[in-house]
Amino acid sequence: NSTEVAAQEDLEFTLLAHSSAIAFWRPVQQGMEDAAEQLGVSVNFTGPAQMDHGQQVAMIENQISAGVDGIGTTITDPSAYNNIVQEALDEGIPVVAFNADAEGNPRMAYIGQAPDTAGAAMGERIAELVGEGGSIVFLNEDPGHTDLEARTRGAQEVLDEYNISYESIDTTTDLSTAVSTIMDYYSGNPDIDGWFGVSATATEAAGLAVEQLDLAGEVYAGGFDLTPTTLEAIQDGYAQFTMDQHPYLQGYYTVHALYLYHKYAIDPVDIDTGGGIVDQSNVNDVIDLSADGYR
Amino acid sequence: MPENIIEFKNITKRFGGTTALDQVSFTAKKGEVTGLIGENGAGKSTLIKICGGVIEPNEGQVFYEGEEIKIESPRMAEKLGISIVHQELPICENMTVAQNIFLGPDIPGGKIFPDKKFMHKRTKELFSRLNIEIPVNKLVSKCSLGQKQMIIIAKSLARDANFVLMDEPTTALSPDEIDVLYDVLQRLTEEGISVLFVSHRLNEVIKVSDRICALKDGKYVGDISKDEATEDKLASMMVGRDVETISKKASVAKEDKILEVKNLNQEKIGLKDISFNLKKGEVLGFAGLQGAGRSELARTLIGNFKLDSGEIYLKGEKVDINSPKKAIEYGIGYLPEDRGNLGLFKKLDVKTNLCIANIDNLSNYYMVNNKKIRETTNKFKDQLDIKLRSISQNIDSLSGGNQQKVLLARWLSLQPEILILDEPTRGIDVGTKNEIRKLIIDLVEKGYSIIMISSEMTELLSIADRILVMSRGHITGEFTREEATEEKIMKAAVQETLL
Amino acid sequence: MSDVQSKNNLLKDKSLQIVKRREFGVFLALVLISAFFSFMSGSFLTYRNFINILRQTAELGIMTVGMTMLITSQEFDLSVGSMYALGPVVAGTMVLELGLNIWIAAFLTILIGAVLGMLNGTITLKFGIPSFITTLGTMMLFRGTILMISDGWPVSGLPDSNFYGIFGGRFSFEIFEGRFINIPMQAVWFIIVVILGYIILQKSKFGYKIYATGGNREAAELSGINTVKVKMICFIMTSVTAVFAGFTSLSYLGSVSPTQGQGMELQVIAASVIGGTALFGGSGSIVGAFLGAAIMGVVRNGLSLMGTGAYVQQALIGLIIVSAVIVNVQYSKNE
Amino acid sequence: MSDVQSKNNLLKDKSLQIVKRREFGVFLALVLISAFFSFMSGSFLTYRNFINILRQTAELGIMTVGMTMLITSQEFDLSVGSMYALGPVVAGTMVLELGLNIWIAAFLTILIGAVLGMLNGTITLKFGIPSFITTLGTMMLFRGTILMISDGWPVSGLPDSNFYGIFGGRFSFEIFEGRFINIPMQAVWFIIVVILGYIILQKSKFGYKIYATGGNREAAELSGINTVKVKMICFIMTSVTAVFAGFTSLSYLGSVSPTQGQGMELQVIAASVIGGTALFGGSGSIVGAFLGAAIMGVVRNGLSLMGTGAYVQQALIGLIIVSAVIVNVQYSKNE
Ligand SMILES: Nc1ncnc2c1ncn2[C@@H]1O[C@H](COP(=O)(O)OP(=O)(O)OP(=O)(O)O)[C@@H](O)[C@H]1O
Ligand SMILES: Nc1ncnc2c1ncn2[C@@H]1O[C@H](COP(=O)(O)OP(=O)(O)OP(=O)(O)O)[C@@H](O)[C@H]1O
Ligand SMILES: [Mg+2]
Ligand SMILES: [Mg+2]
Repeated sequence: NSTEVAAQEDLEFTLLAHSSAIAFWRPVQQGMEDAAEQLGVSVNFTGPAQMDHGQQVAMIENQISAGVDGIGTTITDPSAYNNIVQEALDEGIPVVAFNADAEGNPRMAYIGQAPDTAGAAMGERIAELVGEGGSIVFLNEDPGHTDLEARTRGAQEVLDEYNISYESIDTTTDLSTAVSTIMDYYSGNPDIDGWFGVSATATEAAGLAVEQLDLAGEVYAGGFDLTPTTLEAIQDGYAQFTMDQHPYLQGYYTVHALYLYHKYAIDPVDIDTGGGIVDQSNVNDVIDLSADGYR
Repeated sequence: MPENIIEFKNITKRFGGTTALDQVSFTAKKGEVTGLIGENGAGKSTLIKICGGVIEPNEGQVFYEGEEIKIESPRMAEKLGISIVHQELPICENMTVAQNIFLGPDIPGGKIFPDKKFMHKRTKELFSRLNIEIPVNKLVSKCSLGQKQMIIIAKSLARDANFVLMDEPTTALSPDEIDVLYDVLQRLTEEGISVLFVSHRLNEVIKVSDRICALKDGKYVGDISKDEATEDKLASMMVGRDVETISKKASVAKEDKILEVKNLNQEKIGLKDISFNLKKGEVLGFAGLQGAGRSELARTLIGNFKLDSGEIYLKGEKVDINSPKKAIEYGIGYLPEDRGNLGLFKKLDVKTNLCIANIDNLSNYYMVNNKKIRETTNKFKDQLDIKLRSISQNIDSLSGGNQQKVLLARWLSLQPEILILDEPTRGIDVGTKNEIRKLIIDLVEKGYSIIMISSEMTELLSIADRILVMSRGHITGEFTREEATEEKIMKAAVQETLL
Repeated sequence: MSDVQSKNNLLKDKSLQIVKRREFGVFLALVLISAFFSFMSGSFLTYRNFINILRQTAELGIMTVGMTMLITSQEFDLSVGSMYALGPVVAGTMVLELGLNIWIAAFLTILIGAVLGMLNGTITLKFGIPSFITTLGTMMLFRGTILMISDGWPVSGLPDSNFYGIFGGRFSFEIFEGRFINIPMQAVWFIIVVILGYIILQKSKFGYKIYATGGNREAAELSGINTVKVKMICFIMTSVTAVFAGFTSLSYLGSVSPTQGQGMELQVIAASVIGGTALFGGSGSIVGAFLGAAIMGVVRNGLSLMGTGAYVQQALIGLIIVSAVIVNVQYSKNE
Repeated sequence: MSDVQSKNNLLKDKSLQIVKRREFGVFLALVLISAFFSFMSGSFLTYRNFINILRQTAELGIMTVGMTMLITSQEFDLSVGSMYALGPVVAGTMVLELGLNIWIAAFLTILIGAVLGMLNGTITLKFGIPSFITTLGTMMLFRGTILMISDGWPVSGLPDSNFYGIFGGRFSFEIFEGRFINIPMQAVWFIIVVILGYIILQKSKFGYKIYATGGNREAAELSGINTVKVKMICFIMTSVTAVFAGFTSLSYLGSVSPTQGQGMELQVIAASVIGGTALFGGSGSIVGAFLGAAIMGVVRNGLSLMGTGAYVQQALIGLIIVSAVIVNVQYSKNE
């Protein structure tokens, strides 16, 4: 591998995220920008506004022809990104996956959380809350989104062990519709023990629905990702927990990995950023940091 | 061989509450021209549509060439050799003239591709036979109404039909074109082709038909042979009583010029150096062949088309009329000739169609006053004898002539000081034509001034105080009523530009 | 006889008239769908759920009123989903960043909404480009702009104000001693907007001009109607209703995300068309729009009550919408 | 003189004709946009990027061809985005679950696509409901169905077959010794579909009937054209092109997700309208559709080459699309 040590100042990386127009990516971008500033490289953040593999692959293709020095991308499909990543590598452009990964993809490393383990962790937490034999519903804002499906499946496996019954409903990505959907579901299923989002908007809606229905303490809510609405809900006791995957690190380490590859020919290595849970006990520590875009 | 090309036996057709045809038994003979007359709404178009497979009768039998048959679709009619000129002139404006001529289930050419050369050649042949000068490549949306009518007539002749039905084919044609049509009909009958001909111009009907049948209120009245027919007889057959014709009226025009147009030019549509004036209380007629530019002149006057140069004075004051809205504010109203495209709101009911231009006056502040709307509508319904079931009926379900009356009423209700009427009696029956003439006389007596564009020479001669003749965008003649004759007008109308 | 009889006849006539109204087909479809859901879920036919549906339909419904007028004038607006997010994001940002009072911020934002509606109208009418494209463009432009303004982050944590109560709270009144009725303000505003829309489109002279413009633009011009002005006002009304719908959502949820309302444009147009508005202009009714929005709301509500799984839900919504329109059209045909 | 001169004149005439074609305005817009991007990014004006754009536009472009014919016949299809996912999901599932050969599976799926297009057509034409609603409904119905079929999971890991090479691979040929040219098959199929579409719509008898049906349905019907059949075939062609576009995507990516193509319907319609198709039927051109799709593709490609952030990108896409259409319309007006 004959990477030159020189001219790091000119290094330019691009990070691509699926459905890039949502709030989730703000800490990722923050971490990415902080790293870029520290290292003196330039980075772009882009991606299709809504998940679309064809379009994201095309964007990677364009980055290759634009000749960037490194690519970070989310990989949200088992095989759609295999060829294009290989193409980049063949051109000598390092590729690191962040946030979402697929087995068998030739990318050099994955920096992020494993969705099924994160799902399993959430399952454990749910089981703790509702206890053996309860019934809950998963809130999926984007049915067919691999990561969300994987989280759901991870959690379901755990719930099966505890004999907790579950269903999964479509809340849509619209917050207001999502809240209404949950409220309606509750009207039809008043015996439910809790509802849990598998991504940001659905989780926000979970807390808001508890608030609107005035069910704090009767029905549990929780889910994924740190957004102000969710954190406030945890603070106020409408929601119990949210799974943290440290998105800041996903941006930060990805830039570092690409940089170190160029500077010292260090091949990128996998980094697990997952595992954190935010609940009543630590919500006050993170809420301001989240508002500033670090958590 | 059967003697009748088509025979109706006790045909009844109802539309909701309206009985359009009531136990009609009717025949058209082979190789003859059968004339069909009747008041507006009598059921003529309905009868034709049944022959064309557009609508199916509720009761009764149809025999075609002696055999009982149900004509289920226009496709089937086409296969049977029936070819129709519909009253509403259905045409694809987005396509060229030649494409429209050959529009149908079987476009000439191979299995996949059309034969454009053949189509152009045939169209040119047809046009020269009909004396039409329209480029075959022209988009129909750029053609004038008269041209559209000629195209549709040409289209009906383009296929080898046994039976040609024409529903008011002459309403937008000028005398010389009608003469050509006479010749064509003559030739068709010589070739053994049968023709059904509908018109409200009774002299025309007598001239072309071998036999004339009449409908009244959906019932068959009877028939009369060419030799027996006179205009009066026909009129009383269809109206059920004698019809008086309004003779010439005395001029009430004053000397003050209410409208004066100086050196008006409009390059794009070819109006050149037009100057004329209109006096208060005058009926000013405009004659000319189709495509002479009369409609375009009218639409330029009311600001619908922008003029390139020239001045317009109203009561001596120079005005800048840049939109029809402005024209209405200045007291100028325009009844367009193209009913379907420029007049009707086909999704709206009769009363809204009638009152829309006058809606500001029929409202209290911002709210529409339904009572006033109903009163106005009912007033004109009686005055113009508009045949309808309810004033809330959709305008689309009225017969063509009755639609025209509603549009006319739209402008009469507004009472503009200057009223421009473009072919106002298009498709209107004899009885009502007289009513309209009376109305016009009434209006000018009250001091209104009227510009009347008409292709019906007799109408102009009987009612206009002064007649201007246009040819190719120029004014080529001016006659007072006393001087005017058909010959003089025709001569000016075909005159090539002087300069 | 006669006095009673004629009164009876009159009554008969009146009720017959209602059955003959063109909105009756939509109403019938709504009744059939509701019957289906009452049968499937015991909680459907309750007062509480009825109020829920009204509230949940409010945002879509308010936007449908504006859109119905616009479509009737023969134009489209695909940017309503973005406007629906833009309103509260801009107003919220004004409050948080500039320290404005929410009432003032909301007022200014309504003005901005009107100006953006005018922008849609001006591009469409001045340059003569199809409004489908204009508003597809501004849909993306507005969405990108609010993402930039908000940095992709939800706007929340606004200081308290009676504003939120008035547009998103509940309106309580006592019917008996101690017994209160709670009506969500969103539902109240929905009804108010529907009534206003009804008056404008179906009773005012401006409404007549909308129908004429959409039915046959050239004939309308020749009848002295300034069709550019009519369409422009319809564009503005559509934008303003979308911004207003956004305010009720902000008031109810206390938060607004910049991605809110994506894909809503199709639902709004659908509600309008289900309610009998002709996609190509010239005919539309606000009562129909109301019923169309209600159908959309009832379907979602009913399926959620039944706890339909995520995958099946989409399929069923599609199926039911098509069936509703078939019922409507078949009914109207038989008339 | 004369022979040379007349030839010159002929040439002049020919080139004038091209400038006067109505598609020239769209072409001009495309050129302006491309000039802008060449200026902004050095990598834009390269052979490699040109090929990339063709490939990246292929799926949208193929669907635009079908849609253009359908819109010209005065109908819409909002279900194309779902059909685009349905094709490969169904074919892939047949391969994985039933062990069918991909060629057979693809053939069967094309048939299914045709049947579903016929379903869209039948509901629309038989019941007389607006195709906007029919296909909004089937859009959701189809999407829900594929989610059920695939259980929300992407379909991938299909056994090797030459199928994927033919529809999504690269076509290489030697121009000099040792120098190869690689053309992505998606681009090749795109061109083939455009040519076929051009022949059907603008050269064939059937094309005449499409224009007539969309221009004035009543007139077409009275002329003896079976407008129901014409529209039905257009519905089928639209569905089939969508399924086919899905196959090229599957072949290129080796995988298909059941959410693929959401929101694509608006883009497809937009490409068609940018290319000059009248939204209300009766006028449309395949060359225009090709250029319209190319504009959409170039804008996306150029912005992504420039590394524009996600938020700004949306806003700019909107802005550029509107500008493109303004250029086109202004140019046509001056003609
Ligand atoms: N689609 C329809 N729905 C309801 N009524 C209709 C419809 N078509 C025609 N009618 C009614 O049937 C009657 C006969 O109409 P028709 O068009 O045949 O008259 P016509 O003799 O051709 O009159 P005109 O001379 O005015 O053209 C009229 O009263 C008309 O209102
Ligand atoms: N929109 C248009 N664009 C270009 N040319 C047009 C347009 N409309 C009409 N013309 C042309 O203008 C000429 C004048 O037509 P106009 O309708 O004024 O004639 P007219 O004297 O009223 O005769 P008639 O109405 O009986 O055909 C015609 O040759 C017509 O082809
Ligand atoms: Mg008639
Ligand atoms: Mg004329």
